Amino acid sequence: MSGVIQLVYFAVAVVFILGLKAMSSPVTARKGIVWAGYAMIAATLVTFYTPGMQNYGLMITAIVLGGGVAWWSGRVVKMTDMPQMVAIYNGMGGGAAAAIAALEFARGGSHGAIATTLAVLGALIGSVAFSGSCIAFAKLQGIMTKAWRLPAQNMVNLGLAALAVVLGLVIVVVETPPSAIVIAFFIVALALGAILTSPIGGADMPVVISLLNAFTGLAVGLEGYVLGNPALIVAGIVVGASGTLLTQLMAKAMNRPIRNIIFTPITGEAAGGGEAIEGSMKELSALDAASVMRYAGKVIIVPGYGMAVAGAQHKVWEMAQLLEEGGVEVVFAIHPVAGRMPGHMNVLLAEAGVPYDKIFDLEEINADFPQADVALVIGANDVVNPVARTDKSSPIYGMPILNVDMAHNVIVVKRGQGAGYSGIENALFYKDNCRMLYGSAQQIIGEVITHVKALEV
Amino acid sequence: MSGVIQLVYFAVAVVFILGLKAMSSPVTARKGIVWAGYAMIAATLVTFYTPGMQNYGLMITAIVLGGGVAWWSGRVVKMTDMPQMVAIYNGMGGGAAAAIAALEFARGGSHGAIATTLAVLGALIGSVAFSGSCIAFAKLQGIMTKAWRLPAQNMVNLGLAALAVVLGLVIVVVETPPSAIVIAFFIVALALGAILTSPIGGADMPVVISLLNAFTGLAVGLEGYVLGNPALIVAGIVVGASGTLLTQLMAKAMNRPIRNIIFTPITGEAAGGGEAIEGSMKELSALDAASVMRYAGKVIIVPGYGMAVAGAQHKVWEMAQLLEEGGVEVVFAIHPVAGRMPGHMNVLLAEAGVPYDKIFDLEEINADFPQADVALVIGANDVVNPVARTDKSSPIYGMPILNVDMAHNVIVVKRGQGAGYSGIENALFYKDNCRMLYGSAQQIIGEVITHVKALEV
Amino acid sequence: MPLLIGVPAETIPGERRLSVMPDVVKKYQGLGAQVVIQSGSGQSAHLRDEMFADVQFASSGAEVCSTADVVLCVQPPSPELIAAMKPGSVLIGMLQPWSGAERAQQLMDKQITSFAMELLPRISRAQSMDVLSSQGAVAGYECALIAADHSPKFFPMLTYAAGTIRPAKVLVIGAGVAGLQAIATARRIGAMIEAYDVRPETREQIESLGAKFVDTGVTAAGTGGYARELTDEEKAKQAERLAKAVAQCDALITTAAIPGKRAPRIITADMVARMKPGAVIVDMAAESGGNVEGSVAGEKVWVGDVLVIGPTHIASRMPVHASEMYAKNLYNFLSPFIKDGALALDWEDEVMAGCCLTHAGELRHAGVKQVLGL
Amino acid sequence: MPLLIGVPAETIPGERRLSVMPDVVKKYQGLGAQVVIQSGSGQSAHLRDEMFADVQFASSGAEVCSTADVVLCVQPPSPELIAAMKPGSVLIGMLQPWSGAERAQQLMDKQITSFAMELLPRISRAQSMDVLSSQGAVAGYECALIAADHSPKFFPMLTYAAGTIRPAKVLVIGAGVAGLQAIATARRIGAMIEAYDVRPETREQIESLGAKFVDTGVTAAGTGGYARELTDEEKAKQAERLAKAVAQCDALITTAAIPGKRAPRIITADMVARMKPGAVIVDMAAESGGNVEGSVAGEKVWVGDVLVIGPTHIASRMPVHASEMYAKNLYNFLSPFIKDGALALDWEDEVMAGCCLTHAGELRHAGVKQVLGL
Amino acid sequence: MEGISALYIFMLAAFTGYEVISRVPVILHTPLMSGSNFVHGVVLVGAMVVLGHADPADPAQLAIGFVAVFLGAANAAGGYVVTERMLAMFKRDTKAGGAK
Amino acid sequence: MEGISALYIFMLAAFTGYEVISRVPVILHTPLMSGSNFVHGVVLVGAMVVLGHADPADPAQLAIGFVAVFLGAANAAGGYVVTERMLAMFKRDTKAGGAK
Ligand SMILES: NC(=O)c1ccc[n+]([C@@H]2O[C@H](COP(=O)([O-])OP(=O)(O)OC[C@H]3O[C@@H](n4cnc5c(N)ncnc54)[C@H](OP(=O)(O)O)[C@@H]3O)[C@@H](O)[C@H]2O)c1
Ligand SMILES: NC(=O)c1ccc[n+]([C@@H]2O[C@H](COP(=O)([O-])OP(=O)(O)OC[C@H]3O[C@@H](n4cnc5c(N)ncnc54)[C@H](OP(=O)(O)O)[C@@H]3O)[C@@H](O)[C@H]2O)c1
Ligand SMILES: NC(=O)c1ccc[n+]([C@@H]2O[C@H](COP(=O)([O-])OP(=O)(O)OC[C@H]3O[C@@H](n4cnc5c(N)ncnc54)[C@H](O)[C@@H]3O)[C@@H](O)[C@H]2O)c1
Ligand SMILES: NC(=O)c1ccc[n+]([C@@H]2O[C@H](COP(=O)([O-])OP(=O)(O)OC[C@H]3O[C@@H](n4cnc5c(N)ncnc54)[C@H](O)[C@@H]3O)[C@@H](O)[C@H]2O)c1
Repeated sequence: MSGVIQLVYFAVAVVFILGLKAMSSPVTARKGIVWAGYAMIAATLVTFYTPGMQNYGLMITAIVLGGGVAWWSGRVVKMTDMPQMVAIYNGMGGGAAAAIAALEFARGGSHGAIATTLAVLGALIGSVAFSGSCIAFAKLQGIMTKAWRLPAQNMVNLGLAALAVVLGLVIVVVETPPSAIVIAFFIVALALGAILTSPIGGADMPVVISLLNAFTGLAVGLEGYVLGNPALIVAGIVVGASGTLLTQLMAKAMNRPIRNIIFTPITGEAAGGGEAIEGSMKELSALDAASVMRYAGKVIIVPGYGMAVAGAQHKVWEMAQLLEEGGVEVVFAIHPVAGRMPGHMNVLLAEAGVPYDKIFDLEEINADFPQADVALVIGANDVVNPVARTDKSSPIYGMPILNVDMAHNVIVVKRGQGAGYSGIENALFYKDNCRMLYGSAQQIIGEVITHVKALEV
Repeated sequence: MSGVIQLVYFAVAVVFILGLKAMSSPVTARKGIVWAGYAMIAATLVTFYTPGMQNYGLMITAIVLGGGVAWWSGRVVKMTDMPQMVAIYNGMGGGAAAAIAALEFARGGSHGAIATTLAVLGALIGSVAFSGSCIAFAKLQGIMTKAWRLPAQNMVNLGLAALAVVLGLVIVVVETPPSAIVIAFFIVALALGAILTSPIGGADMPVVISLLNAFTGLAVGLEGYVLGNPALIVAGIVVGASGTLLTQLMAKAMNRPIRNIIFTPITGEAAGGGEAIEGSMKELSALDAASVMRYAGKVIIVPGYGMAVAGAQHKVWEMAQLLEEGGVEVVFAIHPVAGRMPGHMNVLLAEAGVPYDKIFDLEEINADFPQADVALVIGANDVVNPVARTDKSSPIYGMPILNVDMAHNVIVVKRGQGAGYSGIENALFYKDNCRMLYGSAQQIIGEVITHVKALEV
Repeated sequence: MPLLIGVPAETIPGERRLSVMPDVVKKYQGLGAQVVIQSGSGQSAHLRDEMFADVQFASSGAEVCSTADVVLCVQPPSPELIAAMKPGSVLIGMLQPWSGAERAQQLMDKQITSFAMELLPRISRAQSMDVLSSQGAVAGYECALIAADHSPKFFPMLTYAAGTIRPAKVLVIGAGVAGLQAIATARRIGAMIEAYDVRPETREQIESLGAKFVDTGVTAAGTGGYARELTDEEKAKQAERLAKAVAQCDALITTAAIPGKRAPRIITADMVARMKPGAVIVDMAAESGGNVEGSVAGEKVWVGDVLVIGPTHIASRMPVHASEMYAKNLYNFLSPFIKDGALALDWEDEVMAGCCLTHAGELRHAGVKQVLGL
Repeated sequence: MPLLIGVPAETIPGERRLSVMPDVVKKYQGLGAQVVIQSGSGQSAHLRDEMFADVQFASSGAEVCSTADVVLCVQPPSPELIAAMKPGSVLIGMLQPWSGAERAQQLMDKQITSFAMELLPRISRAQSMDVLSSQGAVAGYECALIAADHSPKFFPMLTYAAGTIRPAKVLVIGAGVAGLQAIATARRIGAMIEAYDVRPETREQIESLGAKFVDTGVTAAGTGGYARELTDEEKAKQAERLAKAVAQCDALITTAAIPGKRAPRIITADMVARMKPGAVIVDMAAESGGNVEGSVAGEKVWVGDVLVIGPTHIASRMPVHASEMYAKNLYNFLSPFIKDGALALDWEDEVMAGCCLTHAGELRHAGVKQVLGL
Repeated sequence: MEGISALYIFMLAAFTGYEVISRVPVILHTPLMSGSNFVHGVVLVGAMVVLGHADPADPAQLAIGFVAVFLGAANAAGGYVVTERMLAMFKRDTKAGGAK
Repeated sequence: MEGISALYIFMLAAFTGYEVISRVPVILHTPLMSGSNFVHGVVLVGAMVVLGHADPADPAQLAIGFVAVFLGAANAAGGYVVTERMLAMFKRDTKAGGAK
């Protein structure tokens, strides 16, 4: 490799790192991807000048075809289908890494034990990422609707993994392994990825995709070593490491330990974790709540008796002010009978210093909920229970309620499964656009505040 | 180098990084230095097993002597003298790096142009760090009391630097440079460091030491390359980078752009920046204020009319609660005539929700100030002006004041140089234990809150 | 002929509220009803006749009652007015059902369909009609102001040039709607509040307003949000623990009432005697017998150096807003039954049926029937 | 013989304060002085004779005055009491210096050294003796309570089951000590406050309490923290801009006074007429002529549908704390001159000299001399 | 490449990757995942190199190489487009809202 | 060591160093400076190696080597002691107070 190419690769690696760093803040995220994009183009272009290259026609065809199809599909797909697209592109990266290893094996040429070991490792991981991502894509795309599970799932997984290792060892040890062995190795690796991923439910998919993404990064890094290309190493390993951390963060944000996601099958209640969750209460983290509100246009806060119990009014107002500083419109909606006495919420909001012109009553505000990005319900329950509109047999039937369920997103702050004054279940909590933010209001709003602040540059 | 030694070095590098990471949070800082200490011992021990080593007697003597003297001096020195000790130990590291280069030059042996260039660079930087640190030490230790400055300081600096570069080039280019050249090179480099540092005032010293520290790190990293020792490279460069960032952070926290510190001489008002500051108002940052209070045992908050003007009462109480959660005792002291009407502060603190049992009046609290780690004065002025005790001619003479000046640290929040109701200067602001935290109370206390939160794990 | 809603002036001295407000009248008219108002009846609530648009004015209450299909009132109308009412017509208001056997008899005799708003079932849907809640809120706020105004001390803490005044201690007994409002108001002014109620769930409610709960270990949760009466033993225990809190407070506000019964005697003369000189008591229950021994309804009496105030017509101290709330409550109650300008009572409706006192010559409410012995 | 400090009962009806408190008496005793109190004089401030330890009791005010070296009072003593005082003795209290030519003459004639606390120089050191500030704070608080209590509306915003009540608008004119306290108190209760003062620096002070400043473009900063009188032109401009604010408010509290002069007439009858029905005015300056046209000191008058209250002896509505503050102010004033149980006046002292009304048969205060024409 | 250098590069890259994104708001989880997905699209470079060095006479090698480049290019191009579209929502004027 | 690997190591180490301490409270500025001062005390290892390979017959070489090791050891030992003492103040029970 010539010095110039090396230096370009080096610069590309640096830009990738800076790009990823930029992408981890909402303020700079877009710049980050654009930088990385230019770097990628630069890397591709200089590669054509690598000494001793052949097969340019084929190469350009492959690039145009692969890149074109991906570009087009990425452009036309609906926003809601993005996750599966990420999955499939990621799988392709894994596949590419595996293919690189395959070609190296095919070309023979000894790299030494260490390099071959890493090549095999990369091939294994890349293959798993490839087939796993394909399954993830199929599930999210609705092609594969049922969670599919073998009778002795974990035994099969273990067996396949062991087999892959054995075959891999053979490839490392034997000078020129027979292609049957190599082919068998890839088949086993692909199968392993598919079988590992199939039983996982739709709701856990984002975490799994993130994990597979980290896998691909690792595979790319390993193949980079084999090819003696530090840019690949750095980009791959950086993604591998950041992807691993990201996977942990995502799992934490969803309150699902990674272990549970991947090994759920072992506990026996595998199928359709995602589907089962539908129609149940969905939790979100304080960080999530902060992000959603920070990037909303309008937030309506609905305080209830729980805010009074928690004495959270000062924190709530502080949060509202922070959001307003960030350009979000925040207003308060007081239900006629929120709390336990007439004017209960007024007293508390006044104590916290909320100006009167930010406080609206039911009649004034109910029409605004459909325009609100977020309705934040803080310790209110009965007064936002849609049952009052629909269920004649309910004790609260006929009471006017705040139509928070019509907001784009509803976030409900409460401590747990506690019912309101009237003691009945709340249908709101099971709605699709509703997320629960569990915790005593004072403390959890404090956390939201911290995160909102962290979202500022 | 044998594989085991390599691996130990690798592990050492990892532990150093983890140690530094740990040291950047108050909670884990101590663990960090202890880890790094063990790693250092391991690195030293395995080095004895480096193949082909000689001169063990001398080596051990040097280690015992150097280590022993440093250990002993580090143990006995007063806490207040720590900064100069950091300076001198840092200088020794730089000196060591320079000496390594010198020995490599002395031994001849070609390393190739790149390596030699880096060796020369390391030698230059190391030498500057060495002599610069010695000067810093001398100044802080009081050995060198006057800021000392050449007539055409910047011309001399420039000339010396150019000379060093030329000599360095000769060393790189000439196969075996005559020792005179090498010696001249070192002399020039050392002189440069000394002359660069001498005009800098005492108050700016911490920033300069931090910069020299980063220099040493860089020098060590460069020599690591020459020696082909990645552990040295990694440790050195990590310190170089983190030290550079740290220097920036420190300069920012002290509100002194680095440029101003190092090139102050050029503007002509060099000498004794530190001394001149004495007896004047000293500023501190919100982050500093947060740290001082977060690690205090007892904080007394003294609100005044400025808090009312800023409407900062909610923020102040929020900060107080945060500190209390961290185990700090926080109380409020209300001066009889704080504000502009009887009970002005009471109304505001009640509005913010401060419980009555945290509020004390002058008679109840004045005796407690000497036991307080921090007195935080928020927009109060006349009521904490010690002139009222001492200066018969003052319009506020005879008015009882809150004895905030008797607290260990006093932090005064105000917007600028504005006087209080009585329109007179406040002697408190010039006291040694007093620091000004400039900004409108609402906004600046908000910043303090952010930092206090960041100090939690 | 459209439904005619009549509003006679209130006759009881000291009563300043009115059962309609101009915008509520407009809403009735929107439903197709007509309204007749006794001329000048809004004066005490700062309403002038010309503020009511498209309304008939009558010169006397009797004239209103004799023409209206539905009569709205605040306090029970005088026997003369009831006598003037059309047989079969409807009367809605706070009819004091528990203490008016003669009135009930007269209503039955005249075949009047009467709704006593005090009997309203306390279900969620009916909250917007709940006059006890709305007027209780007014009363609680007013009682706190009365206490602050009559106290010889500052309620809030106040540091001034020559010293510091510690905040007053206010004790609130009974944390229903009125009690909670009193707590909130006194706390706003700056006092330190302790409060007590026999219903244990009030502890959380009291604390949610930043006050302290006085724990006496006695519980008296009743049904439907009302409290039950306590046994003598419980009363003694309660009294003992309370006595301490009473002795320490600067102002005492009692709001404990049990509907249909004499108010419980919670504060004895002995407890009053042990209070600080200059302490103030506001006994909101004075009218129904008083929570405080020695309180006299409608008067301020000095018991030793303690001022005992037994305010009456408390909500009338704030006639504008009290009337506004009351009028809206009545509107929310009545409006579902006005269809196309005609009255269509729905006896299936649990709320309407629940607060019916008399209908078609019968006393409809079982509880009242029992108490009045009719 | 030690210094004897005498405290006669206040004679003016409605005055409930006292010029000493038990703990202040103890402090005087600590300085070596003795105290004689007219028996029963503390009753109106809830002080019983037995609360004062080691004190001599006299059966009449005259007895107190005839024996005491220093007489402490709240309001100016009656001519009879002055007549009873020892020649050369000292009198300290709120002597209403600007409006008592006869009293001043009598004091001069009797060679009494009198200190009128109203004349206290407003320097930092003297703040702890400033009775205008301490009593002003009480008055401001009380006026806000009076306004809230008399308003037919809620002060705070209140959302209840059938609707929402918007917060009341309160306008405070004059943002001195009393005005600021009224602002703070009314705001605590929940009203929305606008306030106005001619001194421009009050804008920041008003805003520091969460209220809004009414900007009229007229400025009248005087010397020493007092306001100067306005020209007619200025008054007109002020009036015009104010009229709008007045017409919108639910309660109006006026506190603008100019020491030694008739209070400025800020609110005209016309402005009152344009106020909302049910609005309440509390004119704190009623006694010195009234900021409001039509206000009558000591009375509540209905002007149209607006209630105009002209409270007097406002601080006496809170006798315990008002007395406590007042007594401490006097103590802080007097105590530096009590050395070893004897009086040692220091005529060099700017504060003491500044508030001396008469001494050795002379009228000492130049401003008062001019006003009274003595 | 020397083994120990590679080890150091692995280690430091891992640290860098970990630290660089250690504080990321939930709202960015998906875009960041997508962005890093794009970054490992640099595998395209590796694929190009191996295809470039594949034996033009061996169709198997060419096929594998072709697949490798195809997949790598798809990873890079698709990863970019998708990430860019996601992040376009962060322009302050458009309402983000749907963070999920 | 291959040049390009070293370059990567330099770059990644710099990133790592920068990111690892990117959020440090002021109160830790001095201890952290002192701690990183200790870390570059690893120069001792380099000094030992050069002294170990110095010509035992050349006193100049030995002298320079001796100085190098001496200084390196002092850097390491002194850096440790001072840092450890500073950080000892962060035990929660002792009052820190004097941050500056
Ligand atoms: N306004 C009046 O005059 C009045 C009078 C009497 C009755 N009511 C009735 O009271 C009800 C008022 O409705 P509402 O929505 O305000 O309250 P609600 O229906 O009583 O619900 C309160 C909710 O707050 C949550 N909560 C309690 N403590 C909390 C804390 N510390 N932090 C966070 N959440 C907490 C509880 O859930 P968790 O336990 O899971 O946290 C509960 O679900 C209505 O049914 C109304 O009819 C009103
Ligand atoms: N209590 C009473 O009854 C009463 C009545 C009348 C007069 N006074 C007099 O008022 C004075 C009260 O003393 P004090 O110490 O409370 O106040 P002060 O002496 O008036 O000082 C207030 C300080 O607050 C600062 N400040 C103003 N706005 C600020 C903001 N937004 N953020 C932060 N700082 C701000 C000002 O400095 P910057 O401009 O630099 O920010 C000023 O130095 C005494 O002299 C007293 O005699 C009291
Ligand atoms: N279902 C609804 O939506 C609805 C509507 C309005 C009120 N309520 C509930 O009803 C409760 C009571 O309402 P109310 O204000 O009309 O009550 P109330 O007037 O009947 O009684 C006042 C309070 O005094 C208390 N009390 C009675 N005897 C006592 C004693 N001996 N000692 C101490 N306290 C005593 C009662 O517990 C009650 O809290 C309210 O707090 C509310 O929770 C519910
Ligand atoms: N030096 C000190 O320490 C000290 C002590 C006490 C008071 N003060 C200052 O003195 C100021 C005035 O004290 P006060 O309460 O005794 O004042 P005051 O009783 O003399 O007057 C009351 C207020 O009415 C205002 N006013 C007068 N004419 C007016 C008009 N035509 N329209 C509107 N407003 C009018 C005045 O400006 C004043 O604010 C206080 O605000 C305080 O700042 C200073």
